[in-house]
Amino acid sequence: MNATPGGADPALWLPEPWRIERVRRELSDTFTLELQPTAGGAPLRFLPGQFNMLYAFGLGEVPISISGDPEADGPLVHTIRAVGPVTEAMRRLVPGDVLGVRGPFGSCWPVSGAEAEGCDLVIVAGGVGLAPLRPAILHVLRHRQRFGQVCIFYGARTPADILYRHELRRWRGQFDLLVDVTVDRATQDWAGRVGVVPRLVEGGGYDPQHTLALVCGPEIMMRHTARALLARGVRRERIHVSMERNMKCAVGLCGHCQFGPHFVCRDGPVFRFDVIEALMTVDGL
Amino acid sequence: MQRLSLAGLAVLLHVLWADRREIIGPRLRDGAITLGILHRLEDLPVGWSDTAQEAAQYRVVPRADSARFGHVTGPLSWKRWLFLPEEVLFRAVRDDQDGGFTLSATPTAPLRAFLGVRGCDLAAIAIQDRIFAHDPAYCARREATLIIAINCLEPGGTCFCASMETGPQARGAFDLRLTEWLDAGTPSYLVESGSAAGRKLLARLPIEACTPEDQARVEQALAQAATRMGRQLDTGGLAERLAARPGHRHWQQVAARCLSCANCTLVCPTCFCSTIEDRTDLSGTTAERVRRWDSCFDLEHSYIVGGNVRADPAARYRQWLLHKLAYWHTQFGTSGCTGCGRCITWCPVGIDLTVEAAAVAGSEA
Amino acid sequence: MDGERTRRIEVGTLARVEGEGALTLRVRGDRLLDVQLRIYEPPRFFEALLRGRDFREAPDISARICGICPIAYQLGAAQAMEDACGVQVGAGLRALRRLIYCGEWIESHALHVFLLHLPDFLGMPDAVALAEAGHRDTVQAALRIRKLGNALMRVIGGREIHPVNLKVGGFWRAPDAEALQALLPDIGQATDAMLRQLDQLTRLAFPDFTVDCEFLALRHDEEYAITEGRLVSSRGIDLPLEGYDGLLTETHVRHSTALQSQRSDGGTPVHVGPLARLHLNRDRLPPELARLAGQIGLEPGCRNPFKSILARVIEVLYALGEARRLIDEYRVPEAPAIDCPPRAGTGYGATEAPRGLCYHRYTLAADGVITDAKIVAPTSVNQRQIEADLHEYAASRLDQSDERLRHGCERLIRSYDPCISCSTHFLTLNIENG
Amino acid sequence: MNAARNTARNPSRPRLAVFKFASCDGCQLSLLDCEDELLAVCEAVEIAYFPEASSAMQPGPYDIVLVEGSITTAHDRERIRRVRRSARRLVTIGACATSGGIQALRNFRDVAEFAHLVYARPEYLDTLAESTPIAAHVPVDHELRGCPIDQRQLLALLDALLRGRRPSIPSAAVCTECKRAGQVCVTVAQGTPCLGPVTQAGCGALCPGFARGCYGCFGPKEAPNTDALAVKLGELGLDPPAVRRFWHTFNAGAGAFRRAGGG
Ligand SMILES: Cc1cc2nc3c(=O)[nH]c(=O)nc-3n(C[C@H](O)[C@H](O)[C@H](O)COP(=O)(O)OP(=O)(O)OC[C@H]3O[C@@H](n4cnc5c(N)ncnc54)[C@H](O)[C@@H]3O)c2cc1C
Ligand code: SF4
Ligand code: SF4
Ligand code: SF4
Repeated sequence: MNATPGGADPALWLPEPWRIERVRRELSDTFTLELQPTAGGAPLRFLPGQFNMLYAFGLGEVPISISGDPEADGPLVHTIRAVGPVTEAMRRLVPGDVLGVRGPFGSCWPVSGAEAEGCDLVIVAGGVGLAPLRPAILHVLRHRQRFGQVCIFYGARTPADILYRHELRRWRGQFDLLVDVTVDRATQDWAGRVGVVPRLVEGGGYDPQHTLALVCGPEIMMRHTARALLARGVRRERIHVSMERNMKCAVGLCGHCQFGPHFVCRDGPVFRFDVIEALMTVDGL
Repeated sequence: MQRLSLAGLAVLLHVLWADRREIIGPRLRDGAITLGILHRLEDLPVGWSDTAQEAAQYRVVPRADSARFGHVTGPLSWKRWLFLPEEVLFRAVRDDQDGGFTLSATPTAPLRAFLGVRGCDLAAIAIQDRIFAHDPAYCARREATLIIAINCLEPGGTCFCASMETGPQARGAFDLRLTEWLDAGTPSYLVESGSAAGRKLLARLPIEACTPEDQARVEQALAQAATRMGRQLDTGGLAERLAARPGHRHWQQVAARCLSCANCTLVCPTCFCSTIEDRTDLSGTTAERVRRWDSCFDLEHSYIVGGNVRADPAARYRQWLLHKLAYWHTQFGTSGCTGCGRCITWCPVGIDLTVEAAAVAGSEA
Repeated sequence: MDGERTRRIEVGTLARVEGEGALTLRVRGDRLLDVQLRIYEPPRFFEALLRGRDFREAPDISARICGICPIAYQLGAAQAMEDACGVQVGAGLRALRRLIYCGEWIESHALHVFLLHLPDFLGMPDAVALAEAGHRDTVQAALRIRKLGNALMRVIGGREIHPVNLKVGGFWRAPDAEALQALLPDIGQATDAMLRQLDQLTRLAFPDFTVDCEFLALRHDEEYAITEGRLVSSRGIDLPLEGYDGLLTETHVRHSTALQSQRSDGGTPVHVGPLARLHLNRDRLPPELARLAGQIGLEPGCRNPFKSILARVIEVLYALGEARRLIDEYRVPEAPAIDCPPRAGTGYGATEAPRGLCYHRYTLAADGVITDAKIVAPTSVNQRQIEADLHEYAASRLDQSDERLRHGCERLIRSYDPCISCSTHFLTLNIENG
Repeated sequence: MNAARNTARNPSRPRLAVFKFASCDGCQLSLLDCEDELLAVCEAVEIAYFPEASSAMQPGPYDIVLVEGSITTAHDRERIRRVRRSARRLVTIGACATSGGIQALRNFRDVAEFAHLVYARPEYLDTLAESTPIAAHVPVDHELRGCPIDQRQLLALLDALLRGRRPSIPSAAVCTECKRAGQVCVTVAQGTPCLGPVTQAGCGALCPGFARGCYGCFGPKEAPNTDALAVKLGELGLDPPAVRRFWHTFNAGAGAFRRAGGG
């Protein structure tokens, strides 16, 4: 009755229905959805690196990063890899189908802040980890003059697993970007690099002292990449990684995504490496 | 401070009932003083005590007097009426025409009064208020709840609220606060209000004046009670020391005894983990989302594609203890433990948070 | 073997019975060679695995003999143990036992009457077909009645299948009076639903078939026997339970697939179940129900096994009435159970399961360890009778087409509501083909 | 005619079959006991093979096969392979099918001796020395625990399979349901031995609700610490044979309980 908490959000749990406009098959198990709100209305404002909770009717809700251009008024874009029942069901969706959307949630890649101004940028992605970085890359391309060197290092399991292949090629063609792609296992038609991504950061003509690094991929890949970046002299607090933990509420009250003292949904998913470095070395945290 | 006779306590209950409030309070059931709806005055556990609690040991015993609140915290905490064990968050109906769906959420918030909230539990409610600050259903229920707190003069065997600075005096967001005072075995109640609603309520009760001596006696009894806690926890630097020792060998030693049964988390009045289940009816046209109490001791709790983060039960115990006593400070600016002692009493194998925390905090490796 | 053709009529999997069984008739010319009710339910050795267990475990373990009538096993075992220990529960606990048993009768009988047996009379494969063929009301009535029966089991026992609340000495916890009273409206509705179905059930066509059998059932001084009584038969038997082992022998005969019960003296079969109960205890029914039995076609002395469906209907109505009475009179007992300290000795227990008399005998060591167990399920007793009936039925209908004869035999088997899973004694033969 | 009946309404309904092995029939009865939902289930799936309920027995393949009972005969060992081949998804239901059931107690004894105790002519028995769960013979897609299974879990599982959702079958302890239900722990408050802390949830913590200890009919939970609980059971006054018997009932064949009981 007294001192009751304020600020209850009546829509906290309610996904809003968004309609699928386009489906793009990216890879055998990965696809991109473009969505518009069924009720019409404004596009979703978000920051690069943030995510939404996507709800498939009656099936479940999953956290998925936003992969579109944060500054374009286009559709809401999500790139999803089908790995389990909910994402599998999403793979079967066709234009016209409806998904529930809650969001956006979480922290962002610090590409628009002062700390990025004038820096070299090293963007490192593994597998579907390129999807959460895409908005950051699009932002950088839009404001290219604000940054120094920009390197994009990308690793996939096999050549067939390379996400956003055409876009990567386009970026690679741009004179002011360094785009380097590697695969774990080559196939016959692959003439590019073979090896793990962390090796790529050893190259590239960026200036470690003035570099901001954004890393997204499997946890072990991020650990190794960070180590390689540190070895080159990139400062701890200028490396950012995006964490994954089980998520149910996305607003810091279900407890699932705790990572040490952090809620990945609220304090993350993007963390400064120095903040979580110690935690990342603990098994089972 | 004023005084309410035993008859006055009855009036209090009747006034609340007249206001159509459901009164949740202590009741004797299944050999324990649990919390439940009070339908009549006699539902209160007259002359029963449960203060002799120990790790994995709880018994109710008759008292020599007719105290109504001569017990401490039992197996249930108030959270089950604010953060429900299971709750439907929304229902959704599929629209036949366009493949979309319509969602609706109708949180219910019955008018209630909590009667007999102790210091530790009052602190726990304050903590959950912060956690669920944006949760509509929680806030609605909280809004509709009147809190009548009670001071503890007889702490229990697993209590350590004094260490956690949450008791034995009930402090914080109460509407009324009672102190049960026994004169020759007959109780009367010293009463204070803590809010406008409390003051209004008080005005409707047959209160009597109380003397400065009465007041002094209560203060003295409370100070006394603080020295009689069954457990204690040295909180100085505790959070830092625990957080710094995720690799301590003691975690494995606890895991050898721990059943990962989750009882500790579920009886804890501040634990807030929940899980979500989305489901449909057999025809697939209506869906609902259910939230229910979950626990970090559950393997599924840490599931992500490719594996469970905390597969090892030792990691789960560590998560519980570190969250409670260390990470909580970072997350919510307070300890997650209020010293109510429930997790100690209700752990079937008697694992004692105060002992385990001290073991980890007390040595380096 | 040579010359004349052998006609084989087979039912590979008996449907709408509990458990797995099959039927074979062999006919040569106008001679019925044999009838075999084959049971391929694998043996589960309950009596053996009860040995060495504590006597207090028997109710829960023996319940697992059958998911359809667990009370018959839980209660039979509990009573046998109390007998062995020389204690007796008081009237309140006894009434509560009778009440939960009413629940089992209601759900089991309603299952059989409507969902398993009735489709036979209407030429349907199952209840879903009934519902679709315009009998949705009937199916819904069945579900409503079963639901009430199951609710009784759930409120008292915790769940309808293998309830957790029964134990040697009584119950773990006595149900609240309010929880039971809350069922009264449902009892009323279930009763109405049952009564509304009477018309249709009375109009069913029953084959003209009567067997001169010996009915065996429990009989109680005051009540229609459910949880206890003496052994009585239509041929003059009247014995205490201890007389069971002398009365019936179980033999392991070559042509049969099961241990068969038969009279120790004459080797003749006996018939247990609702028809037997009604035959022997008609005078213990409330007069209006006894009258109703006659009105719906169950004249006293009825020996037509096909009419067992009507006997079940009467028993459902009886159990509904009993349930109401018992709930009205219910007072929460002082203690949910009596003490039952073990002692060396043998104890007997028998109850009337929905399918008929179910007998238990246990021997205990002084510390309560079970040293010997014998459990006889009603279907095991009836098996001999069923084969005899089949023989008589088929022998006089050999002129019928295979299909018709097969169907008739199946119906006849189903009229016993055989519960093959209750097959502590049933076993699998290595079936010779050819 | 029956086939026509079943397919006329909705030819695309998934086909459900129910097979029985050594068991008491209770688990499949759970389906018939869903009085309120039974007709809806029949709308949602085509019941293609369910001898306990219907004489219309249609051949496979089936989309969902529920298997009750354990494997105890050579004949059944073959039959379960055929059943598996006919099943797109195979779900084992109940303690018999998931761990061998009460009849797995034979696994610790001499079956020949058992047979002699019960049968006059044991040479006619076709029986294996052990009662084994279905998963010991063929791959299983999902399992529902319990002796018997819980109806709500069964319906939720069917619903999940029909929708393509991950069935939500908890792996946590019975204690979690006991606490959610607001029941009082029988071990702590009454000193009653209870297997709840190591038994998989699903029943709704039935037994503690009736003031008795859980006897483990849902089998071991994930990572069951049976050693630690055994110590507790001893403290509560159970002597070693009683502790062994406690582990060895309806899920005596399940690894953790088997070992805990010394089997
Ligand atoms: C912040 C964040 C951003 C993500 N962005 C993307 C993305 O852009 N594209 C993409 O393909 N995937 C992304 N993922 C991973 C994606 O959430 C999981 O692959 C997805 O939840 C799997 O769900 P499922 O039901 O199909 O699989 P299941 O294996 O059935 O998972 C069951 C449930 O567990 C939870 N869960 C399982 N894995 C994860 C996980 N990795 N993270 C969080 N919860 C999980 C979910 O609640 C899920 O419904 C992201 C995860 C996080 C935490
Ligand atoms: S951690 Fe234990 S003592 Fe602390 S508030 Fe929770 S249950 Fe009470
Ligand atoms: S600490 Fe105790 S209550 Fe908590 S999970 Fe372990 S055994 Fe269970
Ligand atoms: S509490 Fe245990 S024994 Fe009782 S029903 Fe549940 S799982 Fe089975």
